[in-house]
Amino acid sequence: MQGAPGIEVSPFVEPAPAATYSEWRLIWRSFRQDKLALIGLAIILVFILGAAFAPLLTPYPEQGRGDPNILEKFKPPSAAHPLGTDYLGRDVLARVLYGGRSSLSMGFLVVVIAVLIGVPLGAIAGYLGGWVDEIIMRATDVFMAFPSLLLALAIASALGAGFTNTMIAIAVTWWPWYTRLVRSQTLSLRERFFVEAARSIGLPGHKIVLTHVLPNVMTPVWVQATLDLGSAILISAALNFVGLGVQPPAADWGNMVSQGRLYFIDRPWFAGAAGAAIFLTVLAFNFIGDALRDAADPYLRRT
Amino acid sequence: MQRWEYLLKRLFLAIVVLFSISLITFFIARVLPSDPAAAWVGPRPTQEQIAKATQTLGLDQPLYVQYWRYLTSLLRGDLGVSIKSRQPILTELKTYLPATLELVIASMIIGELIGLPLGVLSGAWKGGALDNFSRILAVACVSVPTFFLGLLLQLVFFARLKLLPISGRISNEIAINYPITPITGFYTIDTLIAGNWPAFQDVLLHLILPAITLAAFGLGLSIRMTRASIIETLNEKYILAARVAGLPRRTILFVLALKNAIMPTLNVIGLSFVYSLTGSILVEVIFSWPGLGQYLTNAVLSLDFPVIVSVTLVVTVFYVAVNLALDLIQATIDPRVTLS
Amino acid sequence: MSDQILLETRRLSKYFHPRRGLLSSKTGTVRALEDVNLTIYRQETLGVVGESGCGKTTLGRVLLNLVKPTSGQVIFEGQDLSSLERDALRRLRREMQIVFQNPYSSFDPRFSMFRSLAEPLTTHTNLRGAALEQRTRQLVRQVGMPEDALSRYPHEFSGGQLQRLAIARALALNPKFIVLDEPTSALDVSVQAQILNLLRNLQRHFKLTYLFISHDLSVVQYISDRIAVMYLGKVVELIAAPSLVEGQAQHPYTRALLSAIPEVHPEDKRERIVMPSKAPDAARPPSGCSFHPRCPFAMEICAQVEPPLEQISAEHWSACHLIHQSLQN
Amino acid sequence: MTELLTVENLHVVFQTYAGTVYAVNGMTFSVQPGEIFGLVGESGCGKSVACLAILRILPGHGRITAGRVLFDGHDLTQAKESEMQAIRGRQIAMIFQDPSTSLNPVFTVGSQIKRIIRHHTQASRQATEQRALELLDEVALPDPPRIMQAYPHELSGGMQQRVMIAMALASGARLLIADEPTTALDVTIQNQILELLVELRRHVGLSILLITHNLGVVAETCDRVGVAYAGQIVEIGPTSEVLHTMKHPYTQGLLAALPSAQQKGRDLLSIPGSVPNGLSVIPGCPFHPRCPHVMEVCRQTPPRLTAVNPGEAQHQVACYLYSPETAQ
Repeated sequence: MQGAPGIEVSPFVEPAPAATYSEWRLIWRSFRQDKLALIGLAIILVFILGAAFAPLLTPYPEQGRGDPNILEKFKPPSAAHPLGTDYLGRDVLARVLYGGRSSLSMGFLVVVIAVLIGVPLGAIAGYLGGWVDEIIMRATDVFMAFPSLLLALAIASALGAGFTNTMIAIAVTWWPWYTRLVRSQTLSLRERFFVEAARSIGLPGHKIVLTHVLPNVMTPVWVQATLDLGSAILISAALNFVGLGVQPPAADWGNMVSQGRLYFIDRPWFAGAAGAAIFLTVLAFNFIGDALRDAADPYLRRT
Repeated sequence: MQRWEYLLKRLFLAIVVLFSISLITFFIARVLPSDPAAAWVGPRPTQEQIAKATQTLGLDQPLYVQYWRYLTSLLRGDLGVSIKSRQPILTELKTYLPATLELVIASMIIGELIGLPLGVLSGAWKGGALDNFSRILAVACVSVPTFFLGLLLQLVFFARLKLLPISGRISNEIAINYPITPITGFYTIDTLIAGNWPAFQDVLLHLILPAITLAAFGLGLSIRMTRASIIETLNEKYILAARVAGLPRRTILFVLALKNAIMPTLNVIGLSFVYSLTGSILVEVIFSWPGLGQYLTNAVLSLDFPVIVSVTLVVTVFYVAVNLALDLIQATIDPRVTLS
Repeated sequence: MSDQILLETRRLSKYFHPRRGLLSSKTGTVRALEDVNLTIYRQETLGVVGESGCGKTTLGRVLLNLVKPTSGQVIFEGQDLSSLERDALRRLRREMQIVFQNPYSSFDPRFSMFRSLAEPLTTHTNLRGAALEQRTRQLVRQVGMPEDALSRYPHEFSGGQLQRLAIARALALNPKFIVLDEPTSALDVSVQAQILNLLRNLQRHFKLTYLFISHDLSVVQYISDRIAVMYLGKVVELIAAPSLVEGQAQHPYTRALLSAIPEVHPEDKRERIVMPSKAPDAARPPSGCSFHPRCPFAMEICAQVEPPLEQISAEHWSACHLIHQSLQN
Repeated sequence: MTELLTVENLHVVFQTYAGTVYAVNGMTFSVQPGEIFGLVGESGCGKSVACLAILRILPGHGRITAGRVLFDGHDLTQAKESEMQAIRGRQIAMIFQDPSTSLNPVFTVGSQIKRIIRHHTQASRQATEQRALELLDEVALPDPPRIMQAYPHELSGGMQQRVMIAMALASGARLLIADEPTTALDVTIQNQILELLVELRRHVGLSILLITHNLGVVAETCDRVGVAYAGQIVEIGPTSEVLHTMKHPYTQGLLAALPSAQQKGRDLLSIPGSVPNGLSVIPGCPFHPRCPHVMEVCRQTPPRLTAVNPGEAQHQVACYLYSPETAQ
């Protein structure tokens, strides 16, 4: 027998399996086959860019922010006002672009907060198990026992109307879903031997969760988050519709529908434009999320 | 585990959840607001009102004493008094609840009656024409804001086609000429019992638009989830085994697969129920439907805090009860449930 | 003699209580291990064999302290693991490693092989940079893999290759003792032979001690020096491999297992011992000898008195009332 | 002798994320009435896929690209779906590796068996009940009336597999395809299931196509055996001949790799490398990259199955070491 590095081993000739792409590249390859998803992506991009560059895109930025222009009120769509004007004479296109700032950012922030709270809790519950798991899961039970719109409505009215309070209220009802998702993923991950291997070499628990557990549970979280962006926008629009959320004169798609609904039968354009904006955005997120889920399916099943 | 043991366990868990719900509503009512007494009194409170509220709510007491008083009064069925109407909330709820339930149940019937079969067929013939149609229908249904859909339907069926009434539960002239004697509080049933045909017809016409509006989300949800669970079940090894045994396709689909797929379907019904219940808040505003939703949104606008908290509590209790019932139904269908 | 002993267990037991949450009825405890006394000598391979649910996997986990025993002791080189402080225990982890059954799930799919192999080294040593790279290259060479394997990811390897790399990871810290938990049961026969050969070579070269867990008696017979046969959480027979081959097994369960191996050469066939197929339930072990309901030779006493593990010869222990029967006759 | 089932030059491919997988590449074998034919090979050799192809139950992304499957002289690859419907169960039944997932969890064992009996025989309720009890008795399950009431999860793995076999018999099939029927079971249970299969062959006259990776199982149960590698049969013949006077280097390698007490203390002879993944078609003999006796011709043209001894057609091997052209 030779020295340590050269110990005798059986001859070994084996080609590596052919395709070696990263997970996200494979997901993208399948995702881009989906026409609806690409349309969805385009819609979202248009709304995001529209909201971001609203002051440059509309000649009436001050109306978008809420300044009334009473003399021009109830003008139907025309060249000067492509989507017409509302009951205070403001340009509806400007309102929709500015309203997108509130609606899109609230939906986005709600999901971000929910992920930031829900994911760590789920990983901890799943990895530690025992009474920690029990407490966290019972907490999710209780929050999930409430219909989320209702709980968000109650909390938002307790905190007082406003963008931040409404956003917090929705996020509070939302995190348990991520906790549940991540916990179940973590549990199935624990069955896999590499986590046990990490334990067997004495890697401390927090390191195992950070390096081995969390990175491996995030794919389904991203898929869920995409689908949830739509739902979060829908629910925030609903709260804005009943008068919580951003307060007039600031614009939000939800409160625009609310303000326009009394005139809807005769002058449908301004509630209609805002309603259509919500519908298209949520539809787009659903298209994207569905395609992402289908594309990621082999990877979701693998764990 | 024995079945009764499972039942007991579920009941126990439900009670724990109800208890925790009361904790959270207490938290929302008394801890979250910066000035709970002011919140409890409503907009533009006077000094005197606040002082009175502080006393009746016991806000000067430690929190656990406050909670105990809150809990005991809840258990006595005392939900407090509405600021706006100065009526006991429980009494008011009794008049609003049947209207909401009638709407919710009607919408569930529409949604599930269409959604479940469509989901099954769409899953069984994945990729077919019907599947493509129902998938688009489903995603449209879950994407459209309920309040916007309501407005669109009013525009089409009331303003343009002049087929259906725009709002309310009943027309004024019918209500006057053919008065309804409330028995169940469900106008459709009450008119049927009384044989009050003109009123029945009118009530039914009023119900159609709001019920369809409310049904949309649950319909989309049912199609998607039923489809997914059928597809998953059809991929199971025992379905392959049944095919290999030569069993006909309809038996495999409608007997073997469906009984397995029924569990997720029951969950769908539970979820649809809660979405209808909360969706009714918006639909009732659009259609001026005198139910819980309108009661609640008016309370939000007038800062009638006791009402907001009470409605939240009552609806949630309802939801917990429905889920408990569904759980028990599942336990009787699937022999494995009681084991896990 | 005692310095020959690497590891010992004393009355090691592990009970699992299937969690039922609140308001549960006590429906029995699963006795995965019960009163297990084993001695493992330096540089030997102790085979552990038994059917699913017999507790063999739990034994491996308890020895490595990955699962805490309910009672009893694991003594590694004279140190009782349960008495050790956390830090001492972590240091001891360097000495004992494990290779798992399923090579495909043994590696984090997001880690390159280099990261996976470096993990034990960075956790326990100060090796960094070039020295670390040097060491990982040495490790992959030792298990017969090319060095460029280090830059690749788990999904780029076959099962056999992954199992080689898992062995490399287990070797990283120069352990004395390796638990091999069904290391070849997920592999094809032709690849299994490669892995078994590799394990034998490494053992000789690094003076390793193995606990080889398997449900496949023919593999265990081939690789082990001594074999422990487990049934429902207990060791029912402990026998030197050559004696087993010569047909000296005493316990009816061991003999049933032996006779159940499907043989390629029918002339090697032993007379088959037929057992009733009634599956044992680990949560409700039978009275007396837990094997008696399935034992073709069961006597009255078997249902009442549990037979102790008794020494028959120097390296042969068996827990069966028949021992006395045959000695008397 | 007329064959019950003949598989001729069968090709099956799958479309997957990673590309086209060539799972079965010209597999040829036959099963005679009343025999147990073993199809043995390592993972990925196409043995299971071939069986799914016989019954035309390949998953959606797999299809038969060439070859014939003759059952009683009818080509099943050309049969209409409705004709296949009549063949599945009534003529050919199949049991799978993992019995716990092959039984429907929400129906009792009795209702599952009775449904199959009723569908295939249109018997009266009472006769069906009677037949179900007989079948459970026939597969040596204790206390059939109690088993009838049980749900699958209440039975052990061995009992579940017996139920699966009873269900296969319920439809009156002549050929049973058993895909690794004992792999998920413990050794002691494995034996009992194998003995049951042998017993059924003797009593009922059932023909069995037994798929396994375990040469020991083949030796103890099969009359004839085909050794599959990379989607082809490399050696076929009566079991004792194939296992004792094996000719193909792969068969030889497989047998040498088996650990046994006799090999103790010596290294096992192992086949280098691992089984191909099917993502590409290996030119020439599929075994040539791993073969110790590889010749130039092996890399070029695939060898055909030819009789080992001229005049004795039973034992055939696909290897140039034995073909007349290269023998000189």
